[in-house]
Amino acid sequence: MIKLVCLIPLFPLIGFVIIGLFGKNLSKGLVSIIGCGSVLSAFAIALGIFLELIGQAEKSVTINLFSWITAGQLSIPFSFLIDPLSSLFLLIITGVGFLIHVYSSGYMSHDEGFSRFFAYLNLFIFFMLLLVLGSNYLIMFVGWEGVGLCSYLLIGFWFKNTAYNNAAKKAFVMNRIGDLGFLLGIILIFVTFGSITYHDVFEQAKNMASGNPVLTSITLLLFIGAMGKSAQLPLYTWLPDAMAGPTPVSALIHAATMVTAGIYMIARSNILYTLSPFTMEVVAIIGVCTALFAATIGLAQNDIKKVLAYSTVSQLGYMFLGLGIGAYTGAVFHVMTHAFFKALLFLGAGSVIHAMSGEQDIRSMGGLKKHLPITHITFLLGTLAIVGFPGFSGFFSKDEILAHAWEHNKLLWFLGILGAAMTTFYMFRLYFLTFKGNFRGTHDQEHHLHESPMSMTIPLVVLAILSVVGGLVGIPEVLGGKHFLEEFLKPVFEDSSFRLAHHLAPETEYMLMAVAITVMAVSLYYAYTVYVKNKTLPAAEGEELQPLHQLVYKKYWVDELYENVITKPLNVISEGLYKVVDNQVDGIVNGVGIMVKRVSAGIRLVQTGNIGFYVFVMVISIVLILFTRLL
Amino acid sequence: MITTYLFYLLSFLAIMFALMVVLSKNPVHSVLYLVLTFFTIAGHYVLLNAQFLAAVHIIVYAGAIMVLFLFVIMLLNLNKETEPHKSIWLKVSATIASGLLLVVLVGSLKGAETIQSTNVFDPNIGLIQNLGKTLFKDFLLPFEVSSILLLAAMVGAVMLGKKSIK
Amino acid sequence: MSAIQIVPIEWYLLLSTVLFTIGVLGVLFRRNAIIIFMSIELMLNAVNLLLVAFSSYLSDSKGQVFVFFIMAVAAAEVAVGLAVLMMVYRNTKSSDIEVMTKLKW
Amino acid sequence: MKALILLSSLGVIALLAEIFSFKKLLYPLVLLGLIATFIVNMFDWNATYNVYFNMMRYDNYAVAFTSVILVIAFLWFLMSESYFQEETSRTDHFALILFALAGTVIMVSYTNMTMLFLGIEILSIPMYILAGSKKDDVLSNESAFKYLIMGAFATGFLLFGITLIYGSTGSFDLTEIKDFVTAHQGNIPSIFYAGVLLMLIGLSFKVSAAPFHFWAPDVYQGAPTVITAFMATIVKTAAFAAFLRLFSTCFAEVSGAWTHIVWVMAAITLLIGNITAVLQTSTKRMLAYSSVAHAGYMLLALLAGNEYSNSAILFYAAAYSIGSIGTFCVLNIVSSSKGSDVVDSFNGLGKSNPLLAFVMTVALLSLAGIPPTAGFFAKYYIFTAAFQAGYASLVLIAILTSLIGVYYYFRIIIAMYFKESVDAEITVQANHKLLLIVVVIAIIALGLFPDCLIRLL
Amino acid sequence: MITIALIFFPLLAALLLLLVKGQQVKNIALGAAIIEFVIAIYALTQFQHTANTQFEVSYFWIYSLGIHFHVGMDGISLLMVLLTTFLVPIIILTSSKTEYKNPSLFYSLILFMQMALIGVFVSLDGFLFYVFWELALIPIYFICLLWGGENRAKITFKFFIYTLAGSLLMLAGLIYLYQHTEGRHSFNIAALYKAGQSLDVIHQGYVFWAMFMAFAIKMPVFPFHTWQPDTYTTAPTQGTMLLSGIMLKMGAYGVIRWLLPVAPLGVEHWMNTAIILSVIGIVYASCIAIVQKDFKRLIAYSSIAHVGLISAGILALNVQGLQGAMIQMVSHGINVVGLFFIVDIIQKRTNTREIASLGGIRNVNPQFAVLFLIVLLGSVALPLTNGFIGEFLLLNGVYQYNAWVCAFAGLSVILGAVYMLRSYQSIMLGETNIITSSFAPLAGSEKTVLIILCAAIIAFGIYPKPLLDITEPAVIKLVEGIKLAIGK
Repeated sequence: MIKLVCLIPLFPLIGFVIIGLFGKNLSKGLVSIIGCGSVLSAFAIALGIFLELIGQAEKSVTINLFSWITAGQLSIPFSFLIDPLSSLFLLIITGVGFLIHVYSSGYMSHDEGFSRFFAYLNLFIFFMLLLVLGSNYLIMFVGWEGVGLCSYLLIGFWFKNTAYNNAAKKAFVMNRIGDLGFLLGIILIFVTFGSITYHDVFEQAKNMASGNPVLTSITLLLFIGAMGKSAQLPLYTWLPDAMAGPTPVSALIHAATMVTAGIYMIARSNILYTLSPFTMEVVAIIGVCTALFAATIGLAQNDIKKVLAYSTVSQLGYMFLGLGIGAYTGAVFHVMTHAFFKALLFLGAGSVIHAMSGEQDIRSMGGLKKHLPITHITFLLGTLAIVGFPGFSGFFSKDEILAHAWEHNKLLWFLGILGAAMTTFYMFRLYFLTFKGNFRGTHDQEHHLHESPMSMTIPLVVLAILSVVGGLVGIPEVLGGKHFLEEFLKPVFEDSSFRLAHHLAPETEYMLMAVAITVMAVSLYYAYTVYVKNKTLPAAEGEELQPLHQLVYKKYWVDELYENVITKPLNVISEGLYKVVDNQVDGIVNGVGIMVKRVSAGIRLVQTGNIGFYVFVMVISIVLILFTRLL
Repeated sequence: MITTYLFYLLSFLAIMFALMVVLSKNPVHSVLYLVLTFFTIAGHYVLLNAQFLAAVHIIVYAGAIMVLFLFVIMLLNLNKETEPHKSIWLKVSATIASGLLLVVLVGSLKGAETIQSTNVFDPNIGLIQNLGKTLFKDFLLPFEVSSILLLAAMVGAVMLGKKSIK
Repeated sequence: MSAIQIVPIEWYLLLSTVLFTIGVLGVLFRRNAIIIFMSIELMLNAVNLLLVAFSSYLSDSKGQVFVFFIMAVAAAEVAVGLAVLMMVYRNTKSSDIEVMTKLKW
Repeated sequence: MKALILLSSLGVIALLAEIFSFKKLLYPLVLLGLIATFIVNMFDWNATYNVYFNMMRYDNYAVAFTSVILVIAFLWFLMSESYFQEETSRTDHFALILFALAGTVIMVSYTNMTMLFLGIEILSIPMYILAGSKKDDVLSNESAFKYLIMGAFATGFLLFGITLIYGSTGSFDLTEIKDFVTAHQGNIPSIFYAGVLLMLIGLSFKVSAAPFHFWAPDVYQGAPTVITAFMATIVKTAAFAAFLRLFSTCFAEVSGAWTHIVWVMAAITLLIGNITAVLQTSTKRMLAYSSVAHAGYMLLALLAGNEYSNSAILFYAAAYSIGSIGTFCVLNIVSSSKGSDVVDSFNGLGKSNPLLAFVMTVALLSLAGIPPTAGFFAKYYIFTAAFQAGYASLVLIAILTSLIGVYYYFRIIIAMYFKESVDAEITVQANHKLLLIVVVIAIIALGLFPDCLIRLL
Repeated sequence: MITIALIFFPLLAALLLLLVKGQQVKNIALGAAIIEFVIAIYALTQFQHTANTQFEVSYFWIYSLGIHFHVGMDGISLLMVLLTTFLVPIIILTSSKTEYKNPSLFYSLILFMQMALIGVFVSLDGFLFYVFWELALIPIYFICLLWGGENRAKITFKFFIYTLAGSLLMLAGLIYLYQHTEGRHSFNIAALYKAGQSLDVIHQGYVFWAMFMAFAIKMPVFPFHTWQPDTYTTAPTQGTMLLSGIMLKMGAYGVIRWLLPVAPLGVEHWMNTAIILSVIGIVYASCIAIVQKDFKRLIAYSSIAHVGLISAGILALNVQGLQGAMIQMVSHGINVVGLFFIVDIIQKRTNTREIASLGGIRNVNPQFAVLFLIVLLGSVALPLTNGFIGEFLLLNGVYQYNAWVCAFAGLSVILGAVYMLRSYQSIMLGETNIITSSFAPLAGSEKTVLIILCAAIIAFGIYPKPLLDITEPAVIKLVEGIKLAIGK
């Protein structure tokens, strides 16, 4: 089965090629069949491999395709690595990806760019699979930039709209900033270890002293890449804008899969990170800050997708917090659960928007629960999952991270809890405002309301189930479960895990859970009182807000800040370089020519045409020449 | 003894007349002074035992060339009035320039005593016989070649001199 | 009895140098083409004188023979020169060198 | 020797043509005569012999230069047929040119100051005359006049120099002088050095090296174009041959006395020649300045004074002359049809007459020294020679100035191909076509296979 | 023998072309170029992947100066030859929709140029190299002068003089080396290497600058670049392609073949300055590219940025850098030709290159949009395009020289994305306007060219090994040689 691994990325690629080349001529039905089919078959193989991997003792298999780049001692094979981590991600990507494909076939059915959309989606899946399958950093980088490209294409899917295009461009450029860091990191890895294949690198890294500066710089550089891709402070601003793309895209790329690439990368190179505590601290702090920061912004947003976007950012923050404190399994676990419930939430939102015929502002929604029953139920489940309602998937993953946080540093834990509280608040705010109360939209919108077609609801249901039960793979021992995921991922993290052992007294764990639950309950109740009891509505546009609220509502003016601190100055500088410096440099060049002309204009006047003068000059020069004899 | 004085006298006259050539306002006078200069130079030739050369000198220069000059001046009817003059500054600078030239020339010519004549003094080398020998033996080719020169000059002078038919 | 046995050669050098310089002075000093020609003749004669002096100082007749050639050339140059001068005069009605400054720069 | 005799008798025949009235035949006759002379001259190859008591020596140097000059002369005749159409004095023109050529033969083969002097004069006097051969053209008169006065003036210095050298060495014969120098190393009388310098001055006037170049632009511009071409090519070649022959043989051992002066002269010549040419409007005058500049390059070879020098000068002279012949031919055709020789009269030549434009381009590229033309190799070879002799800084100056050279040569190319003009076709006679094609082939061939020429010396 | 054929076949074709008149000219030229390419491919098949120089031919040319007609190819040369022979037919093909006046001259100049370029890449004799080097300048000068855009006379002339100035310095350097060849002076490359390496640091420094100036101007490296944007902008499309696609490589190739081994100590001594200049050039040009209004000009500046990275990589003196440079030269050649062709296509249809005044072309011609996008991705070095391989290796090489310099150079990764996407967006995306609404579909030939280029871009991005293998042995040998000479 594992031998077939190269088929996994191949199927989506083929799908992309077929749809991309002949999509125009194919019927929508056929397109969606090819699109979904390719991913489904990939999923099938992935599942097979996954099971095989559980079965067999050999946990990491490398499949060599061909030698890609060679230059001197640098030789980079194009080869795949199958191990628990990658196979898990394969499952998430292909699985969630498939569901979203199905969903899209309904969601996009009226769009003229239908086939193009599927082509892009398949291409994305291809690159994403490449990212996780690669057996060395450069292949990962290939996927890394590839998915960046796809997100660029998909954000700007409706390319006639300039705002969307700008969002796409912003996403690409910001990712590039991170990518540069990543690339430098890779090069440094090569310079240090003479190879960039995971296996060789980690084998050598193991024997290095902890806190080795080279490792620190490597990990920091890699982390910069992760910041860009996974929208961490300060490179997060592209993600909310990325919501410009069609909702399935937001679900797949900007929630479930692509944005978690950063986590994958760090988890993959966990040993390097474990050996550079400083970086770990940085990661943890950035993570928690992002979590809080994004959450606060989320509190005041009114665009249904924006809220989800910020919640994504903050959830990613949690994951990085997890990584930063060495809870690799927890982070990966959260990636998985998050993939389920966030995808679910986005798709639900999509279904809502679909029903609202494009309206995204929650202030003009409400009372949709009776119109969209399935969407409502699934969305509710998703919300419960994300806020970490006991028993739901989110609960377990988040709890694991927080537990490690407590052990690592109480402050981090407290901040985490704080974030969780806010998450609960804004998620329920969103839920209440959308589904509870009565409808606030225009009349014909209301008239037009309808539940989405099967192709969209089925994925919702499936995802809902997953987000409910998804946590069961990682029930901590204290709750009498055996942490299946931890077992499964052990081989990947073993080198790190014995370095940061994790022992927490059961009672502390119970205490932490209790605290988490109570906090969640309290803020849930608060949200309920505010938005259901008192039926308060968010302020309409242009209405005066109190400063704090305004600050949050305006997202701390970060975009404006960047605009004024980076973009504008860059343009000004470039303008200056072009208008001033370049002209000066050129001026020097031309100056030489002009000077020659000037001199020429001067010298030619010596040729007066007067014999007397000529003879005179001749005599003078003769005098000078003979004078040399007297010296 | 006499010869020494003669040398000084002739030299003095030569320089005087030469200067007069340059300085005299009237072209005709210049010509005449030049003739006189040539005579003094001929005198020097005689002193140097170059009698034949002296004769030729008189004939060619005073006889032919100077007449030619005079002829032309008359033809063009040049005289004191028509004579153009340079501005005083130019004249001054000209004088200074040639003064400098004189200085550097003299300066770079000192030390001629180092020349040692190899062969013993022979008073007869200036005689027509010796000259003839040299001219028609060693210098036959130049002699012949100079005929081309004169021919060319003649042809050219004629060509330029004659009015072009229009 | 030749002067060269009494008068040192330097004097002749000096004399002809002076004459030569006077010729140069003439060329610089005057504007009338004919006078300039004459000054050039003067220069040539200075050279001649020196040649003769050398030749008898070295008791070598080559020097005097060379004078012949100089004379020939001088004659030729004068002939041509005056012809040119006539031609110029025909067109410009002047023998002043400073009218001939059309070709310049 | 044979060449000398043939040429001078050819001149005499030309004069007889007037009397026995076979003027019509004269032109072909002269061409044949030149060819004959060339062949005869070739018989002297490797047959080094002295004539008439070491007045001249027919060594390969002489033969090579004579041949080059004869070839150029042949081309020159092809180009300037029209010049010999004028009724009244065509035979005189023929005679004078042929005498001048005889003079050049003397200048490249002399071994005696007398011959040098006579050779120079035999070459110069016809030039004085021919420069003024457009009798009614004031400019032509002026150029003749300037040439004459200044030439005579320079001759004075040359003679003074010869005299001083005679005085100090007691001989006019180069070999004897050389022996004297070798014999009296250390106690050479100072007047000898003075003589050397004065001769240097006289000769650098003839090759129009700054600061004795003033006559060149005016004379070149004023003279009839064909005569300018003659001066720029043949006269210069001969003058340099003479210059080199003198200074590389008998003054080589006192090079300490003159190299630094020549160094300065070369530098000034390069700079003045090239820089002044930049802003010229009259093409003819521009070419005059450029020829001054080229003299500067050749001075480099003279200065180098090593085994390269002879062949360098030979090759450079040949390359430069052929290029100039081509340029002047085109210039002559264009200016006679447009009635002006300003650069703008070349406008649109690329369209109106591609052949002319092409030849002009190749010739100019050669003058500018762009590969693969002869001009490039000539420059390159000279640079190598100078570099070898350790004049790196001078080479650098030469390189930079040649860049300026490119600038003004390309003004014409740009005018031909870039600027538009409205006037009609220019017709080119057959012999001119022939000449131009020969020129192009020669330039390219010499550029690609320079060995055939430089291995002669 | 095959080398001789490579050099002289285009010359022959060029001369024949002058005789042909009328419509056939294009096809004949194209045919000739393709045949040339076939010859090159044949050479590739005969080529053994070793460091040795192969297909070597040497005749006496100018015996008395020890100048030979000595040509041959090692991997480095061969790759350059392949690039040239691959691009020239494409360049000719790009002109199929353009009607130039006096086409026979135009195409024969192109082929003549090809001859000179190949000569530059294969000559193993200093003098020969110089002759070809200059020879390449003449046709391109006339191409630009005769068929260029407005104000061409001034601009092309400046270009000519400027590059000539550099070349003359190189000539001085060559002569200087020639003087130091031992025994009977010779221009043979080996002799020159020996001579150069026998010099001390100071003199090698002189040689370095004399030569480097020539190459720096040709490439061009900041601050010797000011001729380039104007020239690229004003030249006819094919001229620009020749200049940027191939001629620019002459500079880089020159550094590799004629600078590094000749003056290793000089290079080592001055590499800091040179690399800093190159790297400044990268960011400088990228920044300027951001604010360009004219798309062609923008590409010109981007080309400066790319070439800056190439020269930095070369001067870093390690295998990765040099290999990167080699591969990047190929990719840059392909990409930049593609980009300029795209400009040409746009300009032909809309009569403008003003980025701002275009827009929405994608709506009208999605096919074109896709092809454009691929070329663009190639030039912003997205993985799995040819651009990435080169850029990665180059950065790798520069990093080994100095991490911070590398990081600074890496900014081009970001800035490149900025200016390229910006221009793509405002040219292709958004709503159509009056100018673009009637954007004619691609003609067959245009499609062919773009598809070939895109295929190459992706193919070499996915499987660059064949190219790398050609040059690797030679490069390794070169680097070791230099390291030896430097004494590390």
